[in-house]
Amino acid sequence: MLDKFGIAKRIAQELQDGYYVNLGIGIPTLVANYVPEGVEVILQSENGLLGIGPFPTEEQVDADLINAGKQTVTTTAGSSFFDSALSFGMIRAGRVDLTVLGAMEVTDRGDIANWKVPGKMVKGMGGAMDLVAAAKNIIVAMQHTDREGNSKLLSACTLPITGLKCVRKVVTNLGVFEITPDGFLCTEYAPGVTIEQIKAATAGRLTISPGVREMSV
Amino acid sequence: MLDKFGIAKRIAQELQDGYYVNLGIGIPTLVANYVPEGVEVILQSENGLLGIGPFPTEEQVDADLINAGKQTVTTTAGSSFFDSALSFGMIRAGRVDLTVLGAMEVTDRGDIANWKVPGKMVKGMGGAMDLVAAAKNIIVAMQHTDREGNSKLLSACTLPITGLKCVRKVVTNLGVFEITPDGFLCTEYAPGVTIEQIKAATAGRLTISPGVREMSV
Amino acid sequence: MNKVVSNAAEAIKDIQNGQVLMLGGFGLCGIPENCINALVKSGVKDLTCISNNAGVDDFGIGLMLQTKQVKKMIASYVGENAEFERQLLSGELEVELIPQGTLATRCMAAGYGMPAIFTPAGVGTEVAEGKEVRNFKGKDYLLEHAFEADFAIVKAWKGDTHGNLIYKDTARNFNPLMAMAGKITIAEVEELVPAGQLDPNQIHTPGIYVTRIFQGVNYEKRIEQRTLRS
Amino acid sequence: MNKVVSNAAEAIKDIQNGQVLMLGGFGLCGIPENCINALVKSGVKDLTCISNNAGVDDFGIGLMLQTKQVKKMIASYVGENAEFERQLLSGELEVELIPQGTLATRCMAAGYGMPAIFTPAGVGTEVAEGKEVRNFKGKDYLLEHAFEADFAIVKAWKGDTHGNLIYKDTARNFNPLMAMAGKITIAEVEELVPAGQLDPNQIHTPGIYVTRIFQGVNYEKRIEQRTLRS
Repeated sequence: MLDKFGIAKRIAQELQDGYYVNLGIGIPTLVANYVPEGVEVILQSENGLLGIGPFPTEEQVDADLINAGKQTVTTTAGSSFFDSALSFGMIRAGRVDLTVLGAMEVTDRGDIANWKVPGKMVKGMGGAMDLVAAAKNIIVAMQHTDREGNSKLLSACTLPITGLKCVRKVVTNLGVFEITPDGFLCTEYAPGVTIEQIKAATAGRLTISPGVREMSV
Repeated sequence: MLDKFGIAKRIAQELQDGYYVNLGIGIPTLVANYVPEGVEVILQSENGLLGIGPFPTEEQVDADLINAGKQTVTTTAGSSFFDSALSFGMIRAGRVDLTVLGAMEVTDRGDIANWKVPGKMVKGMGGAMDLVAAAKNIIVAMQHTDREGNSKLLSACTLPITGLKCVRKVVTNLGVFEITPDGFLCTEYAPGVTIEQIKAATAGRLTISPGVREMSV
Repeated sequence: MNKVVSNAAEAIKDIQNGQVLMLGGFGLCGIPENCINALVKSGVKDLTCISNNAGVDDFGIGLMLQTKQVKKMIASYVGENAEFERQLLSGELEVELIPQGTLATRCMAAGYGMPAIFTPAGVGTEVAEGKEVRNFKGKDYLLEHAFEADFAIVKAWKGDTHGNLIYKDTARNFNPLMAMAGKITIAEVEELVPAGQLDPNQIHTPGIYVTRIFQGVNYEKRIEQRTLRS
Repeated sequence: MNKVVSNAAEAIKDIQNGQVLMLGGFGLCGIPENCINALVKSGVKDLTCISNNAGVDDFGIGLMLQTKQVKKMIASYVGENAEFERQLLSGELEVELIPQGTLATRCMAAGYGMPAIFTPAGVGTEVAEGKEVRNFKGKDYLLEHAFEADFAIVKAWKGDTHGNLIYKDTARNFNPLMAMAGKITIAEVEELVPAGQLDPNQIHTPGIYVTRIFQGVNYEKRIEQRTLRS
């Protein structure tokens, strides 16, 4: 079974040289720590930055330079700043190659819920609805089940929808799942996890790929 | 009767301090030469410049700095460059205070035809249709009649329309005409021109303002 | 050409109760600190505020919530703000949540004279309720209307006496979009220079969009998440 | 990250007969001279060209008209170009004239992922024929669709190896809009520098939109109307 770092490591294998990537808050952010050798990716921050660098040193801290999580950051060589309309414009136009998001629920058709829990204080969707509606390649990074052990891979969302039919792949602590016309297709299982465990923990339609293999992380 | 310089001089009286102004090719361009004392206007060039300055000296000529008539120009202090979408965006959003255009025909409802003559080579509308559809204050500068003596102030355009109900005022060699629900309202006549001359030369609905007076240019 | 005013109080003095304001900034980054403070002092109330966020309890728009000057908040993310939550639950404050890209693009639409835009954001969600859905080439989009705001209040890094603005880094965010979108646009800048001193090739907001400009004072520029390299 | 190509011939080598190209520039100002010359040499034909103008007889897109490589021209103003007129009258060349602001905004729409925009330009004119008219708040607008272009070919002043671009003065015009709008975007620049040398706060076109970039040579920058102070 993977921890959150393992999930991030596995997703990092999806990165290709020259990719423009938007990483959501939480596990997705960790993906930046595992960019493969020889691969250069450019991170997009939807508040208006291409080329997010590492966190700053004490001397570099600049209140005018933050990421979408409102954390102080730096820039990399070749970075650029722009306004929020252009930022979401490039997302909407499919120019971002890969978007990695957390989620509370994903369905076997690729629907996603990740912005609101009824009865809890609503904080807002921020850029989540724009990202899921427009990004051309969305991978969800999340735990396979919630704290009560309920599957988060469902046939229909129980929580308010963020976007429909948009997720392409889900990487959980148990495995890798592509969204196909037949529902979730398990292509990899995490080390130490059995297919039976995955079947038991998945509520949506699930197919096991004939070529399923143990994840290499 | 006014010559083209007189028409430009009269239109220049419409300029107010702080106005952003778009001047079309021909007589409208001449308006820039008669900006009243103490009035500062900023000229917009729809190819992407606010703050058109005078023509350059030999040393200043720069192929990258032209106006919408493709003439080499300079900039004034406080100028800015931008792309063509923003240029027409600010026009469309009504941020340009005054637009001065030439025309082949204007109707008593404010329709204008100025881009195409059937049977002649069509060169295109350029920015004319955008300007007339969106500018909030359009003054037409033109001769009252064509070379054959036919009125250019009509009840309906005979030439292909550039825009409907958009012209607010017409300044011709014979006088000043506001577009009102009753058609052309003559508020001023040019020096040496009689009301009878104006009536004879105007085909559209025409009213003479009770306060009509001789133009002071 | 007389856009320069002496300070925030003068810049905002004709803002009336019940008007619609746009306020630039993302989180606490690039917010018009001086104007927010002046609005708090002015006591103007029943405002509708369009801003990506609502500040924190004791900074940014949060200050205007403390004084109950805001009737309605239109935002994409309202974050951690206890007073905001209290007013929302008690029904004192009305809130409309809008996807961030839609919020930005509805500002841009106003600045470009476009009455409405199409975006896929929110299709199939509660954001789509009551909205027109239209399919282009197999994909559904929502019709979203341009904002109309009485005032846009923005913060820039440098500005000149003609109202030309340059923003710094990610403090740009919504500022240039809102600067284009207000019926009246007020810009506060860290450094105000005479027209002619800024490179015309590097202006982010042309002065035509800016009605009033002043040099702000005492910028705190509070940081929400001070994250350092380990 | 490998966007840099050695020259125009390499940059345009996969452009196929019958494809749709956007070409930046206003008049002869800011046109991609190197790529146009390479296209002429390549002999690729039946092209649809979207560009504000069509050059003059012996410069700019006019060169591609001489060689009859252009099947259709989409422009706002085709100016003085005898060969253009001859081909148009003989039926060899198809022409679609579009208001300049509509042309610009349809490029922008593509770059922003917006399938269509509304503009009042052309309402009540022959441009409106066959188009959807929609009234917003008492004013009529035409629905105009985003362009789809196989290639956008633009000219910038400075660029870096990540594809970030800065334009100079009014040579900006349509270039940044088209740079955002092509399925593949080719940028030629007067000066190509390593990533990190351009100020990130002053980039006009972020590199994400640029597929290929190269440093152009021998820019003629012909002037159409050389007007001097008297």
